[in-house]
Amino acid sequence: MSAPVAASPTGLADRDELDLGLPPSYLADGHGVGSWLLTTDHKRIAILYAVTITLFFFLGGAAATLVRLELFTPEADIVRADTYNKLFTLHGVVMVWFFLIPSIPNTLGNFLLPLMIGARDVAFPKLNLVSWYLNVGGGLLAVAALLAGGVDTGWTFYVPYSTVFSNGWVSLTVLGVFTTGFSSIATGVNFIATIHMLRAPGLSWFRLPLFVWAMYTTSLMFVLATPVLAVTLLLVFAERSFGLPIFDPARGGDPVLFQHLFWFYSHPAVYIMILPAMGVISELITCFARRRIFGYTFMVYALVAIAVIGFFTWGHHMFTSGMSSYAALVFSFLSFIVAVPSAIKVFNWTGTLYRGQVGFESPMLYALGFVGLFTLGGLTGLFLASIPVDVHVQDTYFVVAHFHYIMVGASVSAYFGGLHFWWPKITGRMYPETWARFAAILMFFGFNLTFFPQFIAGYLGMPRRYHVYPPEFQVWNVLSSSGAAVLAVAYLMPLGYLTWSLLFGERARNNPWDASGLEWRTSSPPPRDNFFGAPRVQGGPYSYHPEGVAPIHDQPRIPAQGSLT
Amino acid sequence: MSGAPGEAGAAAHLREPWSELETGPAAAFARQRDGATFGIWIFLASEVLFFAALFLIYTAYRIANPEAFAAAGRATNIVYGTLNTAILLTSSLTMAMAAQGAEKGLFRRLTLGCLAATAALGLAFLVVKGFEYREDIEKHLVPGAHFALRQAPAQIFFGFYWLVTVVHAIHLGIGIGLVTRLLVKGWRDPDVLTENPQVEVTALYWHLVDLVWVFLYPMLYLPGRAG
Amino acid sequence: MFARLMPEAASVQAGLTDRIFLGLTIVSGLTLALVVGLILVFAIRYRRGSKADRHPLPAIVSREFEIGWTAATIFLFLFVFWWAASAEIGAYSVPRDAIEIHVVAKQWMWKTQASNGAREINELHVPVNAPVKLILTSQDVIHSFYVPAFRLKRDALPDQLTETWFQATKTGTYGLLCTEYCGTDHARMLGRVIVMEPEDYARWLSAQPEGDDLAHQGERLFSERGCAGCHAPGSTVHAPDLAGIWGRPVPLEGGRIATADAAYIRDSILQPGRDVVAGYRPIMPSYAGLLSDGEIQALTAYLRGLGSAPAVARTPGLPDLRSNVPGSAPERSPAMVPGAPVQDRPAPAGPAVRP
Amino acid sequence: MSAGPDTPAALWRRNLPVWAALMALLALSAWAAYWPFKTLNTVTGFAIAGAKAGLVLLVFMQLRRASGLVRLAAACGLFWAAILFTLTLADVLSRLAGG
Repeated sequence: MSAPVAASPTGLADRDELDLGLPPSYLADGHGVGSWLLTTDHKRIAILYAVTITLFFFLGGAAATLVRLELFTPEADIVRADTYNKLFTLHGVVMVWFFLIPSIPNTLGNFLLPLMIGARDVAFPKLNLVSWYLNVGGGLLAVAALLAGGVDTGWTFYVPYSTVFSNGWVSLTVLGVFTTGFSSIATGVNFIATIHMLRAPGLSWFRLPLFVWAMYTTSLMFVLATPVLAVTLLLVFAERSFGLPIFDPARGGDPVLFQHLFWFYSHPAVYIMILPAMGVISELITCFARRRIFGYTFMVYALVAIAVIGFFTWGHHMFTSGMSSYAALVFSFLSFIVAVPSAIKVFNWTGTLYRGQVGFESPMLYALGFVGLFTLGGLTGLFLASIPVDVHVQDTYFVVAHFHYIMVGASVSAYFGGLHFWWPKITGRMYPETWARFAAILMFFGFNLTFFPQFIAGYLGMPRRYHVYPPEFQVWNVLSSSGAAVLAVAYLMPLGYLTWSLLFGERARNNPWDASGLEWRTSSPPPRDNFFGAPRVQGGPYSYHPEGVAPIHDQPRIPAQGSLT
Repeated sequence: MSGAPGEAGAAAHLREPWSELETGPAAAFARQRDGATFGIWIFLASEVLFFAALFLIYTAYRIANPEAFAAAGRATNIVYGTLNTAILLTSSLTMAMAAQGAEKGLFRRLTLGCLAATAALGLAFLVVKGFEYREDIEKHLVPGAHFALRQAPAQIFFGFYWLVTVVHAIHLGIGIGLVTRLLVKGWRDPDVLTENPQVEVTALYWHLVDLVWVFLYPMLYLPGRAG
Repeated sequence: MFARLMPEAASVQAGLTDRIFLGLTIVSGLTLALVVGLILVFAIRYRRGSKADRHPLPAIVSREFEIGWTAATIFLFLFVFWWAASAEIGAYSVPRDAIEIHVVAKQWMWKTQASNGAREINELHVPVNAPVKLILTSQDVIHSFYVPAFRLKRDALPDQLTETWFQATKTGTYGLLCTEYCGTDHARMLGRVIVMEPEDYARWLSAQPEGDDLAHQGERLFSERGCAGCHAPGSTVHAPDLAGIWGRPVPLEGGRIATADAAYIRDSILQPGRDVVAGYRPIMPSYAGLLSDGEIQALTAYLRGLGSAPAVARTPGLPDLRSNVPGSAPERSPAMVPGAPVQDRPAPAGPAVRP
Repeated sequence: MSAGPDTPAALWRRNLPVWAALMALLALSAWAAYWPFKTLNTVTGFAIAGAKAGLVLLVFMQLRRASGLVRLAAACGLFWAAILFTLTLADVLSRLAGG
């Protein structure tokens, strides 16, 4: 600790002062496996989640790599058809339920939510730990199914294929996802109660950072959508394992009903993945544009509107499924409506840059990339909401490209952006900025090279989940697979340099970005109890410049949002 | 009769992170209670969606196959069903009494007695359900090769019946476990139940399990009785 | 180059879909250009430390902007919805004179049967410029009938009927693909739609032979060799009814359960005394040496063709098919009725059966 | 909070009538199921279930005197269940009507 550290602009205690009798950081507060596996500290639980989702991310990524390798040529040359089917199922199940759904909420959310609202911890710390164990337990069941021989149903588990015809380990996988669903519900209950009950004095609803609002709306969807998935999967489990014929067409069961229930969860699940990302991006863009967010209240309303209307639109996954044409029209209409608040958010992020002091640190590169990728992903959503176009592109690579733009392009960019932004706070170390910028740019181009050709292949008629394909699609698949190679490198780079920074990175100041927000008003990394005194809040978020005045570079920040007593 | 509520009692039950609030222990404890109540209600809302999805499946299939569902409903045992509904409604009464007694913090014997009655009634429900299951199996009401009823969708009814009653029984079993836990704690330590948020949380969960059954009763036992 | 980016368009619906698609592409392109352009311009002009003018914004401007672009997006999206929905509604009613074609999907093949009698496998011949109505069902899992050149897709659901229609505008051969994931050979569940001039179509139609295949041979053997004497419904001899046993568990004397697969059927024909079905007497004679392997295969194909009805005794057509198609099930093609007497079922390409 | 002395007897006086009403509704429900009207029986059965649920919610679960926040949580569960029912049945019913 002898390295001289510049005093932080907040004038708060820095590491040098920490040695003078202040409590140790949460990382130093207890050692040994037990102090981690039995912790109720939201910050340590966030780290636990980060470790597990990283493992799952690279597991799912390995499956995707094999899929893309196989698709390099039209023929089957690397894996057999059954293996291929198991690979894309593994990729989908692992990425959706064990990486994307818990990614931002359970790592960044868990770490930051109490800090951002000035609380000591979440409302139910033990439940928080239980939630992690449920997630890990579910993940282990799913991995066990993989080791035992795999599953070939696709992540959608459509009946009657999953209940009667598939030869894979469907029951075990379904049980794993079922279990991890309760992890989501526990997290949702915890976050909602935390935000309602534990905000610091003075922190009214419309002073909350947008990330907190994003966590709130995400939790709402966790709580209200996940139980329906649990039931749906339970029914698949019961039908397969105990012969209870809920969806058996031969006995009058209706496979379309399964799809309704499945998508009642799984469409909101897309918003579960993207709302937290929107929250992260709002934090990043304001900080690196040194600008108050443009249209704060509209941003809040947009988040809430997406969360609520998102529940009304699931039917657009079923336009070709034999659903009634009247219901299809209703769902088409509602799907167009839900795009409006998303558009508002894009315009507001853009507006935030106007007359700012825009810097290009790596989190901002991720954020700017996010806005572009999210815009393209969102716009292609309009194609899928239009029934005639959807009939053509449903279950083709167009759909694959669309949801990867949202779930990977946007969501994962935001995750990496947030991870870099809060890395100094989480670990107390700085990462190598040049490497980080390079990775962010590489990721953006690798992503577009991977997935943009899939839009074209899809409109040309290449169906998804095809092990072999007609040769006229090869050019697009070669482009896509090459992009995937670039993307894989870009995803591996942060693993390298972030690990390096843990050991050799420069010590981080308390507020290296000079950002607003309560989480920056404590040490890096924070102590077990988060703050050295009880925070009080006197103003709104994003106080990067005085109200009614444009940001000026190097102007001393006014400590409007939080002050420690 | 002890455990005067107030500063001392509140401080004893205060937990992280509520203990860090910048208020006195009594106010912080009130906040902790509110938080627990609110939290369990969010969970109950989640449970409502869980059972709503099941009820939706029932509704859709019943509308599509009214005859088969009437025939299948006739095959269930309404005596067991009604008896079990009465048992659960009564257990809700005792649970409510226990929760309200503990809230006042004045009636330890009433609270303990009512908790014991609640757990006992829950067990009685499971015993009756067990008898009913045995009869159902004997009457070949398990979907599969030897199913008793002619119409194919009747198998869906009984698929639903078995699934939903087992899921409900699992919920009830968890409830019995929670109530027994409170009972043991309250038995050992006279003060522990006083104003303890866990009592209300358990009670609310118990009532929800009861409510689910209230709706299952007309779904499973009443169709087709008139025919 | 442009041709490489658009799939071939060979139906009335294709033109309509492409217009909406192009319209949306233009709108999306402009929006994307606007957003990306603004981001680039703002990011460069207002980069940190630049000399750009940074007067504060009046508060009122923000509110007006918000309301402005909210209204604009709502208006735009409603317009696109109206456009797409009206195209969709226009295609709801099938022309009355449409050729009706039943499509049966199964792992992993397409069977089509036109109302004029032509039966095909993985192929569909249709005349150009004539409306064609497809009535789809599946024998196992969900499949989806997809012809990219027609911009046409509709799922085929087991035990339910769905329908759609198209009108081809160009002669040629177009790919038919399955787009609902259906198991191992999903990617090989391909076919062709051949659009012909009306006179060529008529010539092709008249040249179609009556189909004969393994299952039909089996059906003939079933009555010629006397199987039907005992195993047909209504026989006076007490023997198990074989309709719908394929793939189902069979309770045996002594409490064991066997699965009615090819091996079991072969054993039952050759060594009937070994695995007697519970509740029946061992009266069946052995056919060892009386039936060739090929004949046993044909019988197996026939029994398999009788379907894997559920174990519950089910009369043909029950439960009622729920569908969007008017008319009761018996009025339609027998191929549409699960468990109905088989006249037209060749041996399926090995359906997956739960282990 | 109810007025009056807080004694076990007061608690019983508050809760026992609710229990009696629940039992009466249960008996009515079982009896009504045997009425010779088909649709009406179903409607009655679920209406009575709703009434019983209302009693349990308001009195036993104390929604009557709960905070607005708690009521909101309870209402959210019902509202989202209504979304699920309405939109799914919109499809299921129109398919049945068309078939």
